[in-house]
Amino acid sequence: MTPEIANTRLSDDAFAAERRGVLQSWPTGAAVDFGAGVARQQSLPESKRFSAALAQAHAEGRTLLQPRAGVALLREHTALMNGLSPHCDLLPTTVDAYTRLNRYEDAQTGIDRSRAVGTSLLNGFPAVNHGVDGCATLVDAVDKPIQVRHGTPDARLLAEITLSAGFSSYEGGGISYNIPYAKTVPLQDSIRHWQYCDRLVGRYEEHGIRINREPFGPLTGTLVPPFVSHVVAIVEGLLALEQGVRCLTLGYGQAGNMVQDIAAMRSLRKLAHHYFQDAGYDDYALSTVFHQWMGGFPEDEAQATAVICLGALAARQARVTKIIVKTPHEASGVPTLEANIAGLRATRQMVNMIADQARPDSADIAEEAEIIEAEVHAVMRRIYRLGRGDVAQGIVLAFEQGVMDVPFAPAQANAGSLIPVRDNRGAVRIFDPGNVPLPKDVLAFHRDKIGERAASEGREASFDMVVDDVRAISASKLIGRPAA
Amino acid sequence: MTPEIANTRLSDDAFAAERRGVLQSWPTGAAVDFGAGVARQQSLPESKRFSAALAQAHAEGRTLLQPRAGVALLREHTALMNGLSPHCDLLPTTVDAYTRLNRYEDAQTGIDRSRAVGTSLLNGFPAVNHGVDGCATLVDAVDKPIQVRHGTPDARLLAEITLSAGFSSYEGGGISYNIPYAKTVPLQDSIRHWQYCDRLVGRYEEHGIRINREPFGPLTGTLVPPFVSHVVAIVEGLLALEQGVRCLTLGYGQAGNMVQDIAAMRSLRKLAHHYFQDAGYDDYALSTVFHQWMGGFPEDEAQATAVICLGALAARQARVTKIIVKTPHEASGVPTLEANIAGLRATRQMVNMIADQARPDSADIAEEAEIIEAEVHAVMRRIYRLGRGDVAQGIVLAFEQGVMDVPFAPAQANAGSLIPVRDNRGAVRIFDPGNVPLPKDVLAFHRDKIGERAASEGREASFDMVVDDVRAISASKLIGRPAA
Amino acid sequence: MEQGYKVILGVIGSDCHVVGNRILDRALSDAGIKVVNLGVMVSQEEFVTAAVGEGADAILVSSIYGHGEIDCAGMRERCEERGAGDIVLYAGGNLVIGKKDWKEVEALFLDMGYDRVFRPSVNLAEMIAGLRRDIDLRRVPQLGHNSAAFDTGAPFLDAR
Amino acid sequence: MEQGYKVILGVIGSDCHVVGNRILDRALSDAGIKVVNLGVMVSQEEFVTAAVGEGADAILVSSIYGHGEIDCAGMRERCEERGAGDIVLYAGGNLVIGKKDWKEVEALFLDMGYDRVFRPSVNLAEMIAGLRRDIDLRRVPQLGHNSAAFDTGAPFLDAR
Ligand code: B12
Ligand code: B12
Repeated sequence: MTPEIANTRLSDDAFAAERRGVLQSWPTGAAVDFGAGVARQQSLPESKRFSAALAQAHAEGRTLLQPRAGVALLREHTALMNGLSPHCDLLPTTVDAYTRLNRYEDAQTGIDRSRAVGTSLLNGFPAVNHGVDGCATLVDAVDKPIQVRHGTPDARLLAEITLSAGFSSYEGGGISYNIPYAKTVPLQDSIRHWQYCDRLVGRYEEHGIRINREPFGPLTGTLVPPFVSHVVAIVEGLLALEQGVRCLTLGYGQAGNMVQDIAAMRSLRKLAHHYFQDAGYDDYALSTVFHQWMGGFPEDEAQATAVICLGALAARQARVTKIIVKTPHEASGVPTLEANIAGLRATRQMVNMIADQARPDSADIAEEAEIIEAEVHAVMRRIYRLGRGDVAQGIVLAFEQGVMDVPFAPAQANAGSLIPVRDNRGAVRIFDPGNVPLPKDVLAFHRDKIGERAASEGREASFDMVVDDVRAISASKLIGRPAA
Repeated sequence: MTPEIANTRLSDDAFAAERRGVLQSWPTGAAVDFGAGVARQQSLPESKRFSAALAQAHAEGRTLLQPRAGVALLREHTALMNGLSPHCDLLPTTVDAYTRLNRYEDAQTGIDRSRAVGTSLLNGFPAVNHGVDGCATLVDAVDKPIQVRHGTPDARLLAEITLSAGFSSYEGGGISYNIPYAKTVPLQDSIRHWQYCDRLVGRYEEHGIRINREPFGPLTGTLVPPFVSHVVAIVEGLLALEQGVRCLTLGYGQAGNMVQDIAAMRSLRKLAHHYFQDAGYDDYALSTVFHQWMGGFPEDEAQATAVICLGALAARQARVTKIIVKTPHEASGVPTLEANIAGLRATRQMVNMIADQARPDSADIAEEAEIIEAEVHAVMRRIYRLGRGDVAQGIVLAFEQGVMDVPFAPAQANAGSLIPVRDNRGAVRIFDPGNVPLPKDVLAFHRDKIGERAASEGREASFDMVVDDVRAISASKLIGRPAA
Repeated sequence: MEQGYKVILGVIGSDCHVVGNRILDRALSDAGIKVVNLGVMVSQEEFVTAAVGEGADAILVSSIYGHGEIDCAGMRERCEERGAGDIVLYAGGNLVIGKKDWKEVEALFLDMGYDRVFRPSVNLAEMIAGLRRDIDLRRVPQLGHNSAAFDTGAPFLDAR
Repeated sequence: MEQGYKVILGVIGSDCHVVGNRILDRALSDAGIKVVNLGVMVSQEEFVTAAVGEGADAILVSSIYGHGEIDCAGMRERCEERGAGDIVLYAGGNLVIGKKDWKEVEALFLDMGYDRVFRPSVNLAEMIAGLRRDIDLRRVPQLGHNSAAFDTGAPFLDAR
């Protein structure tokens, strides 16, 4: 069945009609006014514009740092942002998990109970409940560009509220904020809802306001082969460009093998330009973001800091524009301000120490990049074929048929047949491609690499090996070898 | 004037005569008995033999971790060792600074006052004062190989006591424990005293007891060009081999630029084998040790951990046998057990994560290794010429004439005319060679590299730049750039 | 005597973290325990309905994302309402917001009526051994032949 | 009015750490202060003899290696014995063993008779400005025209 979706720009009428419903879906929507939002964005100083910070860093070859952080109450959240600000370049506002699922009443319960007990009981900042005024107060109170970071399949109201309050960057996408974050949301619904968000950003762009958009790169953060997240990033980029977005940051979550991670960042830039330009776009700004290790962390804070440092190193060696920074509390829970600062300081120190050092280059990196490119091309080709040229239709069908498949994803829209495992050097390889149409030689390459590991461990590759890999970093290893 | 020293094996008679004086120099010397020492060493289980642990790690391609630690009192020191043991592979016993200068009475004051106030007022373990019995109690109480780490120009009595108590590795050397650690000790004296120590180790070796010997690689830890520490390591290796030492670990202190650090470790192994075999030795075991950053640390613990992690990474990438691990307290003071464990855990995590990853190799690394080799050959050639074939005489004359020259050394025996500075990528270069006879093309290479940096910073290279470099890591940078 | 063990497994609330759930499923199944895995984003209602419908011996609730304190409260009461007040009830994961003192977290969830509470670093093999014993004990509540093993609380179930 | 400043600089005891000493020498000299640098491993006797012999305005004692508590005690008394009881006496570095509470360390050394005590992270430019003022104050002890700047102790001299 052909999905009811197409990669075409939403018409002004359709958008307007939809908009009314969105703004009525929760009381705080009433305060949103597009003209006022534009005026407010115009009034922001350059120092609070995300796109400007990214452009400058890109031009100067610098790498910016951004933490994750969000708490339930406005005052506490503002204090948190201002505590982080001296240690980072870009501010986040991580949104709580109820808001992500549009459960604003539960979010309200969380706010109320947090007020009562005097500590945040929410895992993020419930921006919709705080409304335009609350968010604007926040934006006014901070001194750096600030972004909405979440995981929301239907993020339309959140976008309306936060952008009109002066946030200048918006994370997410119809695939990357569904597959890893949702269970039963149909993919075409989340894509359609994100077309709305992108169109909203496009409208700001048309009014001279550049809002940065960042598809969520790491997906499930767990043994995601680079080509998988690259395809998502490229497709979400294409969808965003079509709606008028012009400032994109594409992301990737550290896989742990440095050669593969550097190759991944290199190929991501190249592939994105390739597909964007093929689709006829040439007036966009592209930057990159590297997420420090997104899988399970070690509980010990010193060990966690080492994981953070390896990420900082790979990111800087790959010359990314931005790093999303983890904290030594990662394995335990939402970090304190202090833990967040520790992560930022360690990252800054590492980045600074290697900032001017030679950018690694080697035959391994080139080979790895070629593999990734071959994989992405194979899958993109099939997506376009499935969608008969329409990437929105294509991606929905691709997920339906397991042509695209994200490991360890909770979404029913995802097949879950692709099985990754590490090779003998720790690179993420394809143990079972499921239905993903990877070229034969590429699959043979993966098989050989996995074979090397199996031989060196004296055991067959199997799902046990995968489980060992998932738990390895927490157990102080990259590769889940059998106990010696 | 020809120095009264020669690289020849001490005769048994001369050794015996000297020995009487050494053992009488402080009351605890009386308890030393060589036969008893051999018997005790023989009784040690394999698991406490340093040489065995190194040989096994070398064979398996593993990298061992060793902390630094020492406190005034025996019971506290034993507890410290047992606290560290689960987190490391090799134990240290860092000796206090009074003992290093043979000021055993001051050490005794330190012990007594430490007892009185209930906390260590000494910066290490006063092994001579604790005597053979005290040290033997310690060795018995621990479960890993244990080494004496110090900085003692005349370490003869310390060696007699600790080796006869069961320590199975002994750090130091006549150059590396004089130039960075002393002020007025003539170089030929310290070399002569270390010939004694090496001869003592040689005698154990002849009795079937292999004691590991480790020249102190990092010297002053401050902008030391690799060739400088390599020459010292090679010369001390040659001096030790001549006295019968057969198990050597040569060291190097992280300079901060990864290409240079990896090249340094690679060339160190190669050069050592070259000179040792040229001198007719082929029956020795050689391993390597990498010291995490030995210069001033950042005060912040997260930043310090990042410095530690960069060292761990470079060390493992260079496939060294052993890493000497720093702690997040480095900038502040002698670390607590907890801080030491944190350093070890971070290091272990980093080493484990990259253990199986590809060993970096590149044209840069090869070029850097070639430069280092050319430098070492040029200086070694001159040393041999000055000593008319005798490396002991040669090195004394070389220091006298500034042919060998260690940056930032306190010793009057050192010229201090060589001035290092970082280049635009952070590698340590020669700004002024002083009297060190480096080849013209090598000097031109350094000049060009420094020129690149000067141009990029828009200032002339000068001692100010050097000062900026010295303080850079503490200020979160590798290179001391002018404030932007 | 040879009786099977059947458990309901799931991640409660709006929580999407599925990796631990998959690993728990695998570990329990490998140990011969029958697992009814409800996956992520499971409501209390769904847990209890499944438990009653399947006649399960235990419910293993995961909460990873931090809202456990809100999402997990009232579960025991809901079981009681549905006549399963006696079922073995476990909770585990990153149960509250932030890095909190474990003793407090454990007390909070024991108070809510969970029989045992687990941190992320739990040793699964030991947890499963304990689970069997807990289920056995409920089956023959009078016997209590090896109840001594449980007198001291659950620290041995935890890796740290 | 234009009077020079002359200080004795050195690292006390058995301490070999010379890097900070070289940097202090450079910073003081660059600021136009005459430095008599005794280098490392300087005894109290050597410090005081040099101060008296050179007619110095201040002694700047470094202790980096941790034995400062033992090595630095009694320095003020020794100055007094030699008729220089009034000299400006500074101490700085990693003054004690381990990472200790700074307030305690500072109090310990102020008690010993040091006028100011500095941690490694001291801002040298500010320290030098303060040094000039301290010397000026000793020179015209009655005047005290800008002594207010010193009422609050020395925290402003410290980078942290
Ligand atoms: C991967 C990951 C993600 C992925 C999840 C992908 C997916 N769909 O599974 C993504 C990126 C999507 C994600 C999103 C979010 N995450 Co998240 N995530 C993680 C991370 C890094 C690893 C989790 C993991 O997979 N671990 C590996 C598995 C094997 O371990 P496990 O989950 O702990 O499960 C084991 C044990 O806990 C135990 N166990 C679990 N349940 C039970 C139950 C019983 C009965 C027993 C006996 C044992 C048991 O056994 C399991 C198997 O060994 C953790 C931090 C960490 N642990 O390092 C944060 C973490 C869990 N996330 C967190 C948060 C807050 C979120 C978000 C809300 C975003 C945000 N605000 O930062 C969203 C969630 C939105 C939502 N609706 O749920 C927080 C939770 C904070 C807290 N509790 O205080 C954590 C701890 C990070 C942090 N320190 O802030 N996350
Ligand atoms: C390099 C170094 C060495 C080199 C020294 C080479 C040399 N000859 O100079 C070597 C390897 C030889 C060495 C040896 C030892 N070291 Co060491 N070393 C260091 C290290 C890493 C850096 C020191 C440095 O050069 N810093 C850079 C300079 C610019 O900074 P600075 O020395 O702090 O000086 C500045 C300030 O302190 C201040 N300042 C200093 N004095 C004064 C005085 C006044 C009046 C003022 C205003 C300011 C001021 O201004 C200076 C310039 O900015 C430090 C740790 C660190 N800081 O990271 C440990 C450290 C100083 N060493 C230490 C120790 C204990 C030793 C040893 C005893 C070995 C051991 N047990 O570990 C031996 C010393 C033997 C001896 N006889 O002294 C300890 C001291 C512990 C303590 N106080 O609790 C430290 C802190 C490491 C640690 N955390 O354990 N060391």
